[in-house]
Amino acid sequence: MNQIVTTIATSLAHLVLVLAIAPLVTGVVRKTKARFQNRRGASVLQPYFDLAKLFTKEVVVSSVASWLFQATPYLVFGSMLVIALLVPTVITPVPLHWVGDIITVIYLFALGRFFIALAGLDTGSAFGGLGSSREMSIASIVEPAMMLAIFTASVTAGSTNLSIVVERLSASPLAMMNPAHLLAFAGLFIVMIAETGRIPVDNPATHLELTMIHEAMILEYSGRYLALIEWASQIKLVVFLALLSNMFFPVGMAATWSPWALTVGVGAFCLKVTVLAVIVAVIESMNAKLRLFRVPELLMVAFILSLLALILYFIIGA
Amino acid sequence: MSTILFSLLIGTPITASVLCAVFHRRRILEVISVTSAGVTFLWATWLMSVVIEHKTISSPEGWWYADGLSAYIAVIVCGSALVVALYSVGYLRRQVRSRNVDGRQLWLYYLLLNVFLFTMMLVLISNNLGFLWIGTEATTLATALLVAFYERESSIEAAWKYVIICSVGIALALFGIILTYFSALHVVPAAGNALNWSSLMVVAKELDPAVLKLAFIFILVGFGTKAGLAPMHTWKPDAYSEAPAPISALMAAGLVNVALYSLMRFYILVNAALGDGYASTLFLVFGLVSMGMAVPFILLQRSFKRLLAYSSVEHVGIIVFALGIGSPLAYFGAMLHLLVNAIAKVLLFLTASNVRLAYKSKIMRKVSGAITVIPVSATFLIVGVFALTGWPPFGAFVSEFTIVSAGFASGHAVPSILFIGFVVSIFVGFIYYISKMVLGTPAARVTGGDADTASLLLLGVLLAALLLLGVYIPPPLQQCIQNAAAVLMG
Amino acid sequence: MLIIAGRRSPNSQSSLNTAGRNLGFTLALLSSIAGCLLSLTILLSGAPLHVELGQTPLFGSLILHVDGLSALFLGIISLLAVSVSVYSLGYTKDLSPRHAVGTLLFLYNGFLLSMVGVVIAGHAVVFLFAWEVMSLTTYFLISYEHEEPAARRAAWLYVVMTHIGTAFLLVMFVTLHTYTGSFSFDAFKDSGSHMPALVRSLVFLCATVGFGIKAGIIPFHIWLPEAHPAAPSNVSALMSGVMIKTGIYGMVRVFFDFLGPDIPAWWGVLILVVAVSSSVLGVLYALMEHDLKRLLAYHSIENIGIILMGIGAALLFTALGSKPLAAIALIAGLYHVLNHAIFKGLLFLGAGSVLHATHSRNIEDLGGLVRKMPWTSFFFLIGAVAISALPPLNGFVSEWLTFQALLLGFQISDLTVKIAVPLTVALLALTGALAAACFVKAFGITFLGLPRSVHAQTAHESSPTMIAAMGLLSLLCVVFGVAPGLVVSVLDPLAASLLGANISGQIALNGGMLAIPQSTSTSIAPAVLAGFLVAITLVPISIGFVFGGKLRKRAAMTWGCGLEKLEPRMQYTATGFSKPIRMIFSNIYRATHEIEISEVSSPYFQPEVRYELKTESVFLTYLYEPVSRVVLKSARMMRRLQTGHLQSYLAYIFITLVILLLFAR
Amino acid sequence: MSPTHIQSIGLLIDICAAAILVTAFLIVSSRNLGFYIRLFALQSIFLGLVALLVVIGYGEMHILIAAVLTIVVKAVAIPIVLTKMIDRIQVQKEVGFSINITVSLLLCGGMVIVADSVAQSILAVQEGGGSAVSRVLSVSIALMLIGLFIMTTRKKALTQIIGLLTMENGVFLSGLSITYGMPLIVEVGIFFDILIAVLILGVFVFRINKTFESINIDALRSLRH
Repeated sequence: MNQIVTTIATSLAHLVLVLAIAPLVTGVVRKTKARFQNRRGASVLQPYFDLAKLFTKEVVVSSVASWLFQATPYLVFGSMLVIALLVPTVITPVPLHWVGDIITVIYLFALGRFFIALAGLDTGSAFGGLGSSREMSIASIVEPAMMLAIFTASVTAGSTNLSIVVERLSASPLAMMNPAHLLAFAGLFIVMIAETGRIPVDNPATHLELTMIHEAMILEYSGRYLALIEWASQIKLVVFLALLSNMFFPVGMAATWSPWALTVGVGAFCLKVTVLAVIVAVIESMNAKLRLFRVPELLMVAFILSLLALILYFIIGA
Repeated sequence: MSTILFSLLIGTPITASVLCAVFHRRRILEVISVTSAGVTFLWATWLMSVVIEHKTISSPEGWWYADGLSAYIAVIVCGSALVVALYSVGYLRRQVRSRNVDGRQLWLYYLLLNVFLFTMMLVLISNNLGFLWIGTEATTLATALLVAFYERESSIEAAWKYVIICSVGIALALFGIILTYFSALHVVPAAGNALNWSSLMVVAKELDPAVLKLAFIFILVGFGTKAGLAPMHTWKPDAYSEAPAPISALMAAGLVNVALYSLMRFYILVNAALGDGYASTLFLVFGLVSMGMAVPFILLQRSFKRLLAYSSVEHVGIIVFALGIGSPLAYFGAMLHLLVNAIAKVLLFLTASNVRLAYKSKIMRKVSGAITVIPVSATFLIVGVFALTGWPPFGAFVSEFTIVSAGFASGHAVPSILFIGFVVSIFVGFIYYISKMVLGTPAARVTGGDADTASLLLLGVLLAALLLLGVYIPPPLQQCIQNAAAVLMG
Repeated sequence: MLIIAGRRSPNSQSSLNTAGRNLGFTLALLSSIAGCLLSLTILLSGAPLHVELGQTPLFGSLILHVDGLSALFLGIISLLAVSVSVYSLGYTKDLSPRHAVGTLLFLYNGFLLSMVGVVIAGHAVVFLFAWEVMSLTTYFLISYEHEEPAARRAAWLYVVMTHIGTAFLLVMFVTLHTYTGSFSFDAFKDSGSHMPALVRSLVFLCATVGFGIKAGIIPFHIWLPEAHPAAPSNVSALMSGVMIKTGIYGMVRVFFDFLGPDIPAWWGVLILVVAVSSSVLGVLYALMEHDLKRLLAYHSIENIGIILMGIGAALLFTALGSKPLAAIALIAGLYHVLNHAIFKGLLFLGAGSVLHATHSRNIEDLGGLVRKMPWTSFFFLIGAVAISALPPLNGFVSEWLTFQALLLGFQISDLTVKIAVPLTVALLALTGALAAACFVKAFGITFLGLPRSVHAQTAHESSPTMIAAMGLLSLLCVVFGVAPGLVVSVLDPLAASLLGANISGQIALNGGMLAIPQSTSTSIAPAVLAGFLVAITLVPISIGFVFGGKLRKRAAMTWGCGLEKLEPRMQYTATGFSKPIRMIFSNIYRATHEIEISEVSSPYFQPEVRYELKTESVFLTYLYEPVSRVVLKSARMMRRLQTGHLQSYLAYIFITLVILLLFAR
Repeated sequence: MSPTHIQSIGLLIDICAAAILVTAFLIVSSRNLGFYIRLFALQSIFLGLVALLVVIGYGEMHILIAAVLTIVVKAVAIPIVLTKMIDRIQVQKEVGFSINITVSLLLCGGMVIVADSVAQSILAVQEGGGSAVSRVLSVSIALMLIGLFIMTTRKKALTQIIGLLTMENGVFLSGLSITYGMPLIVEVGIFFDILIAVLILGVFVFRINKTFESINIDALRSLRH
């Protein structure tokens, strides 16, 4: 009986951690971008205040939209939380690792994307349709690339269970250096940029219909719904960074539940996430947004990279 | 007892034709023809039961002879003649009502119908090969005027071609018979019965092989022309499309079987004499050639009666192919296919005539949406086409499946695959045209209605028979087929 | 034998007597329930049912033999038949009186009986019998509304293709007969060993082509997108739900049951290649379709591809000797057969209700149906989520199993596996993503936004029986998604019996959790996952209350770029939606556009612009049309033989005689 | 019958057979329809003579009736019917050809050679090189082939009847040569059939003439494919 209680407690703690950190990471990214545009930029905590403000505001719902429009925010947020539960951030043996594995995580992302796209179409505005169509076509290449990249890592560990993979890789960090893993990391990095809607693929900060993909779908949302969706995309960014860091550089993760190992784990996690966030921000400010029909070529590069990684791994048989 | 039976078998149709010659009123002509066909059918079934008891019966002086094979084909021929006679009554009344046919033509029709039945019976029960030839020639002459019944330009042309080609074929067959007679002359002492099939069978081993091979070539070309085997089939599409529908049905179901019967008689003789290598390869080749020749003409065709004629060429090819394989299973398949083909041909020719009467045209482009105009005949037509092309619930599938498995079992794998290829491509052609005719919306105003309920009932019975044969072969019928196949084994 | 009772239906031509129609469909309902019970008893008890139909002179005794595999397929057929029969009660109520409902009933029941016959046949002749009767009844069902030329052409194309397929099956069964001496399936069992290798490969190829045509794999798929939309919706649900599965049943029966254990590796590779091309091309063509039922038909091709990935992998792994892997692959394939039958049936029934309500299949002029047909759109959404393999539902579980089976392929060190498996995994992932995109388009454009035409505005909710049927199927989607343990525990002994080795227990099923011991505790617990998804959504609601208090909502018009009223024409269209994907995969589509701008006298008037897009169907133009052109040209050449001259006919006889005299001496 | 007697009978038979072959060649080479019928009558007379010689030479009494029938039916009755037909339908005598005469004559020569080789292979079987009359077999096969050739190349309906009758004569001659004629009833039956065939063909010629205004076979080409 207490075994169940502990798993619930630990997973709740895990959840709170991710929820808390998510806006902070987005704040860090925006701060670095501002710095690059040599302006001071809002404080790192600004996303928290935005969310709080949005929660109190009144929700405006389009008369055209159906029940789907109002259910999507909750569903998207929920699926992001479930992903957060499954992805190891601080501690390797994630309490609920037996519930789902990598493929579940990827398809949960797809579930979220599916409903946001439908919500975009639901309002009947041209922008929603524009966003959904671009989102789904980009996803149709991103998803396989993501799968292949992660499969390379999981195949080395012999199972697709995330905790097992991270455990095996952390046990032998040197194994990380073979070419297959580097290719997979590069592929996954491009996938991360596309998936979370960062600059080279999609511009998160704009409302100009030519460039926005993710923003177009949630154009009609306001108030609490907008807050939930914003927060969900922030969690998504954190989860992706966690995946990137833990799957390929699992150094410093806590192996046991001892308080000391936990603090080291949290510290290492925060460090890695901030470093990656800064890298993302640097890339974002250095590149201009790609033309929409150049994006598939970039994504095709990611797909080929991950496919090569998998085949390379199979041929060389590391 | 055998003489009575034989004389009855020939006597009934000949007396009926004499009576028809005398009386000219329609009512009487109809009654005579139907009763004569019915009674002859009765004698045929009686002959069959007699043959089942003691294998073969022949008349004392040796003129007439009947065994499992001839009795089986006699029953099929008389059966189809009865159905055709019954249908002709309704058909001709309708023609008379729409003033296509006058009194004289009606009289000529019934007279020649009975003569035709008489000549077919003559062939089936004659032991003497000369009589066999005379009967076959007589069938050509009897049907010649029937083919030219409507006195249109095209039917005269068809009749002329029919008579000329068949007479040439039959003349070659006569030379073949003379050669067989010659090969038997130095063996059979009494000149009289050297031509009797039964005596020839007894002495088959000592017949001279070289002359017999030559004779079989002439017989194959001669009776092949009569049966409509390919390269000699050219008269069949013209004759079947121009003759009145009941007559082309009787030709497709009766005359083809009679011609095949003569081919089988010589096939058994040659197999007994030479061992079955020689004749069966010839049959295999001609069977496949006939099926192959039918394919292009069915894929691209304008008139649906010619479509059915080419299907008859194909089915003759199937039966000859099955005979060519030579194993007992193949013979059973061939005999079953004989029966199924006869029923299917009669059914489809008569349904096609209903369509022709309703739409007043043979050209398939003009016929569409028949399912709404003449629903019952249209359903018979499309379901009948599935039956004809060998789809399972119907009998043709069982016989074709037997033939193919016999072909594979006896090592003819590649020809059997060709066989399946031809059957499938013919189905493609058939269903393309028939679905265009039956489905869709009817073109301009179509006045002609469907045939009277009696004929439709008749067609329904035929379709039910086909369905029954596909699902379950009743034991007595199975016994007859086994008998016929045993005779084929020689 | 209740099934045969179901077959006896009132063939009353009068289309008005609702009693006759209800009786007919309820009989079909009862017989399919009986079918389900029969299959369950056999599956659970494991004892095959053996029935002797009777002795025939030619083919020995006709046998009906229902073992595990046929019981599974019998169950699937009956399951879908139950819901479709309920659906048909409502669907056929106001079919136009011109079509006699009596014939529809007669054909419908015949179709059901023949499909059941195919699956429970234990004898080659009975199998072919049921197989062809199935094609026959489907032919008449497709040409049921035979007014439109498209339906006639589809019916013709269908019946020709299946008949060619049956020709291959005939060759296969007769070759098996020549090597085993009898027609019964028991004699065929493991008959692969005493056949020479060449003949065995020939039998394999005939089976692949014969069953492939019925299953609609890529090179032979052209009849499928024509035939399914033409048939009435309840029948097309059955056709694409279960009829194409009889092809899969045939393949599994011949590959694993008949052709025995030692299988060459190239078989598996061939099936994998076919599977991959079917799934990718199937989904790509589906993306370009704007006719709802054609879109679903193309998706059937895609899902058949996914099933064949499982079966192909199973073949490859048995050839390379690792039985447990093959078992997992086979279970994945068979599980996807069940799932596809359910959600494809559901989607087709949904499409049928949409067609029934709006009399238009083109999604370009639908839209906004979610308010007019709430229940249908909800069930269609569940079907869409299931087919895109999204987590809580059944599509996800079977695709997860297929992924696991393929990924375990790395344990085998054979080179072909090393190349085949990663490519298959990549393309399966691509298919999954594209399927999700396609169904966002299908659901979004059809049901969401503003109605684009009068039809859509005047749509009305379908009748209760139709909704009940769809409800039942969506419930099944959820149940098989959440509790895969039920299905896998049934499939496991079945895979064990087929693959010879006892590999039961490969998939540990502790507490609704699917674990694959092969790869150290990889597992998913769909039940818990679904529970989490529902429970977790409470968290945002509570957070919302905590931070923002009671939710205050206000309705307002969607932002129409400043125009005062949002026009339906301003919405995204299906063509627009799929344009980016068309750009990405342009070399596969080779799309051609035609834009006509009408001449306008003065610049003040708006010229009328007509935009027409056509994607080239590659197989039709480069494979089927050339073949038919060659055949017809040679036929036209041969036809000239019948010249009409009497002289030439006599010359033919003369030449035949001379040739015979020369050669046959 | 003394052997020398048989010798002379054999000689006479050879002469008649040669005469028959000559008439056949004349038919092939001539253009005039009326001339065809007279040549056919001549041919049938020679055929009757051969039958009579066989009766005298080999004492096969049943052939006598066949010989008489040949002369009566084929030499007299049929030519009368055919000439009456020509007068009734005023067909112009000219006969259209599809191959010119020289080529057809060459072909007929070739056919005689082929017929001879076939006859030898048949007769080789018989011990003692066969009787005098069996040498006639090659002539009869040649007659058959020429008859078929006439039907294939001539364009007039009447010439086709004559071609058919020449073929029948060839078959009858072959019957005579190798089997001394068929049993009586069969011979009578064959004659009866041929007679009816000619009558029916005559009826058809009248109908063709009535509907097509000419008896040229080229008009009969509407039924194709």
